[in-house]
Amino acid sequence: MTMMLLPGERLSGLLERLAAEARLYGPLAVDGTVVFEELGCNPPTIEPGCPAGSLKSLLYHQTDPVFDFEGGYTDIALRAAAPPVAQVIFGVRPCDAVGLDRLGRALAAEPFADERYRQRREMTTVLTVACREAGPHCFCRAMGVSPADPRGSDVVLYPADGHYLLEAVTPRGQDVRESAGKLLDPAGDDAARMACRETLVLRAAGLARDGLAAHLEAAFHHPYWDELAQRCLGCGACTFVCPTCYCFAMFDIVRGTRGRRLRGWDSCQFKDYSLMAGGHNPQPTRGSRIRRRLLHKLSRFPAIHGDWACVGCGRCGAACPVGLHLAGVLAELEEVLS
Amino acid sequence: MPVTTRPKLVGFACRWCSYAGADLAGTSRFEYPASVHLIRVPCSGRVDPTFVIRAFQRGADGVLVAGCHPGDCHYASGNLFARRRFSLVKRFLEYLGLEPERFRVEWISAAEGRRFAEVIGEMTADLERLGPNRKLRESP
Amino acid sequence: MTDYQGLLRGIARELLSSGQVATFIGFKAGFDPCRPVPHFVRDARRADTLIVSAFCGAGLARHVLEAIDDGPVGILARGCDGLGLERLIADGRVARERLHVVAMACRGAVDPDRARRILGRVPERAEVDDEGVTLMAGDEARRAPRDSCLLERCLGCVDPSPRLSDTRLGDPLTPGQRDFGAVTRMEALPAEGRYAFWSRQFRRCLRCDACRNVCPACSCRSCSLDDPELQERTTGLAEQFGFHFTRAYHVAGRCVACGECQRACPMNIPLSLLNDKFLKDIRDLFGIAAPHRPADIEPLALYRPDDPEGWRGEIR
Amino acid sequence: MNSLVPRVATISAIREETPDVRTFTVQPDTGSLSPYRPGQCAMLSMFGVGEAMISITSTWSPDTPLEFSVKRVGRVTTALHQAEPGHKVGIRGPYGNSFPVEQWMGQSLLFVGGGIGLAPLRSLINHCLARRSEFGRVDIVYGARTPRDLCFRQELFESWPKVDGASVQVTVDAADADWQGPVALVPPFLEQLRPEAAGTIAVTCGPPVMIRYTLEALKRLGFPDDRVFTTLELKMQCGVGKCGRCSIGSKYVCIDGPVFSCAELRQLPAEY
Repeated sequence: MTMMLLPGERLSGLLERLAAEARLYGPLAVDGTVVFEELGCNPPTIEPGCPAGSLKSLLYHQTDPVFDFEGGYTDIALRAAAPPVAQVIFGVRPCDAVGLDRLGRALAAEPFADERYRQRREMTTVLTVACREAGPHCFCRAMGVSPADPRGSDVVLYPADGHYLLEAVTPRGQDVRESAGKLLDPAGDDAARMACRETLVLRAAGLARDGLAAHLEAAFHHPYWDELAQRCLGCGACTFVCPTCYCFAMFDIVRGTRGRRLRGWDSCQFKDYSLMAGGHNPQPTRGSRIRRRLLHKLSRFPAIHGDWACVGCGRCGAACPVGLHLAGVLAELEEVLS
Repeated sequence: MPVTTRPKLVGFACRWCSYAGADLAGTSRFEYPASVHLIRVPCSGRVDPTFVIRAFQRGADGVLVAGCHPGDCHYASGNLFARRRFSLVKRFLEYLGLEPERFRVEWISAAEGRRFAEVIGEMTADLERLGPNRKLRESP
Repeated sequence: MTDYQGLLRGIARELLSSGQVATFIGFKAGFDPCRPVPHFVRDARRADTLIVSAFCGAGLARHVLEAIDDGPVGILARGCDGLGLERLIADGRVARERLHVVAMACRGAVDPDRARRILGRVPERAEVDDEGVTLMAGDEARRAPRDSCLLERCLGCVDPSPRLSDTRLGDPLTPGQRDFGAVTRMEALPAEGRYAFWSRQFRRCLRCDACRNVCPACSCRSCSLDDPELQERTTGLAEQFGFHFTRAYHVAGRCVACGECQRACPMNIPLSLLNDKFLKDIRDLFGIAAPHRPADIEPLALYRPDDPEGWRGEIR
Repeated sequence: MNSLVPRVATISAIREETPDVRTFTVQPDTGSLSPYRPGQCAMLSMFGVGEAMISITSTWSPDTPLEFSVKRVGRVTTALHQAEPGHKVGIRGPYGNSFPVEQWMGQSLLFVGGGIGLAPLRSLINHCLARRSEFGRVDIVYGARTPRDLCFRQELFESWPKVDGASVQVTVDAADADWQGPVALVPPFLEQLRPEAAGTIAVTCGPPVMIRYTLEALKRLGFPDDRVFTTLELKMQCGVGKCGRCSIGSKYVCIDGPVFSCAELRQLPAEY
């Protein structure tokens, strides 16, 4: 598709147009922490690497109503949750956009597609800003994601000095390009895109992906998992910041005769995640839970859905209170198993 | 048309002193606003600070914790622990941004029916002036 | 500069090989050079994997619970770890005689994110002294003031050397007094400003429980925050306020001001600012100055007949 | 329609099986559940409490009411036990795979149940007995902790034994004063009975420990892994393969199970 050029000073004009049509979100520094927020008239904060929270928080909400109910024991009425509204997200990183693809493979898989996620995905336009510089935790290339990856994006903007190269990837992206109209100039070359494609991702170096799944499955009984577990605190930080983790819990809240059932993020690292009412827990130790998480991401999800459930954003490493970086664990595994 | 609403005041009253004080206010026919929803507790020391939070979350405009005067606790020391606890909680709620008038702790004995009526009257007037509480309150 | 790392390795080796401890807890190099990770050594021959560096920022006290069932534990402790251990001992989670504390005088740990911003690249080495910090990567070195690149929790630290100690690394540093400047500044804001501030912070809470799981005062075997009846799992602003109130209140009077909760928070919510408010009020109202020794005094588990009524008069 | 939204149904009857197991007859208020097969499950909701995956214990026919046998263990099942006829519940399903009955034509069948584990087997047993002529012998071995804990007594002691070419053996772990029958744990009891392995399909369901030892016993009796079936149960929140809880390796119990052959189980990691 043809590339267009967006001069830097016209970015705010583009954002204004987008905000007129839908709710506009983007990365915003809130007291120094970059999170996805409604932008309003604030300029987005685009820093190397990705925001602290992942894009999933806008499409797969932390808690999301499924339906409301009202009545008593012998008389109850259900009302499905209100449909989602249109949203535009600017300043997404390629890894996060690819993450949407992975989320979609799991949540929107037939025959029991999660309508809530699918509707929201359909109502969302994703404007990605490709990376000219990797963040301190990035290891996307190790997971087969490029700093200029267009998957999951509607529009990709490749940053250059003083301007962006704009590429519409999907029909919805074309609409954005058309509505931008005169804000865009014809582009002379695609040097910015080429530069992004070549961005150096230091942390990805030396991480082998070939045979990873078999390698991990072979390590199922290795004591390494328990060693790792001693350090792990059993919190859910890694899973909640992960753009591809999608485990959820369902829970009811009641206020008098009304109630609501919600779906909310859950973490496989929590001790009661798989604890059954009778007391049986198939994942009884932290070691087994860490192993489960890694195997799911790198062996089982690929077996079912055809690609890694990891896009190499490195947030797990940034978020972990004790510095357990997924790439670090992979490197360490390589070492202990050889 | 503006809707005028009476403030919702949730009161936790110790059964030995303050709840009896409220009874006395009633039997003595002291007038006080009907804004208060009184919850009888065994002792002011029984009031977990999360009760207070829960009341605000579920729509209270103000919360009152009332117990026996220090030294008069039926359980000897319950209100003395409560005094330390709510000294901190009161300040902490304000630290989170709640207006000082919305949360009060009062010692009201079984003989102080008039005092009970006064406290409810004062608080209700304060809450009417402040208007409905939105802070800490869950959206419907 | 004293070679703490060499000394520590020697001590750990000796403790392990003599059988005095079954596990030694310290740090080892992480995947990221500026993020060492907690490390459990069980074999004296592995003692040289222990490291000591200016990037050793994570608290270690809580990790004792993972190893204490396997036998006595030796642990590298800085001031914050020392207080955390005292907390665990006072709470009956760990017996003093099962711990061998290697007490290290600590001048603060470097925050890898702040250091990276200052240096413009991932720092590889750093040295901390009383005047400032030297950040290094490759052949590049840069001096920076302490408060620009230490962990937030280290900037407020007034108790750099553990009082609990079996072996010392370096002479103890003199404890200071906390001034709670940030709390005072927050108190000076109008109510609306405070509410807006905390709303902004709590809105991004992920409810990952890192703050709880890392806290040496939050070691209950079953926690009310896990009980769906006591703590609903909705994440509306009201429920987030409730969650953070409950967490902070549950450690009020028991908090050792180690600041681990804030360091652990993946969304950088200034949780210490909540804990510090309780600590400051406990000092102002009850005259118990932080950091107090957990074994000596539990401010909310006692009372005096003449305690002040903290809700009267000017409360700031 | 969102697959997580249940349809409203009414509990029309409740039968007490044992002190902690009740059988609930559930009638959807609008329409009916699509034809379900033996082994399938459905998600039952108690509004305000939560949901639990429960195996369907009735056998589908246009006029057989839908039944669930539920043991009181957790929050949802306790709420169910407190319900009375007329109570509204939510239901979604049927979910999961089913027993591959079509492949068992002409074979003899051996059912080994323990405690509430008879609930999914009951659906299968009644299904097979209704097509009695298509199978060889039908042997049912069932055990519970005490005589009071035996479920489906009417079928166990009256209807099933009367079927031609069917046998029912019942054991308890601990007898009471009135118990005349055998006292033994199910796996050793099964081995004593020495069922014929040749030409027989074995199906077992019960508590995890019982299943484990029963599978071992069946192996010793000469049953090949691909002719032994069981149904698994893990914690579930969605029932449709999304919430992640019931995964074992790359299988989800809710959509790929709950029925697995022993041969399939051996391929899975030990995560159940």
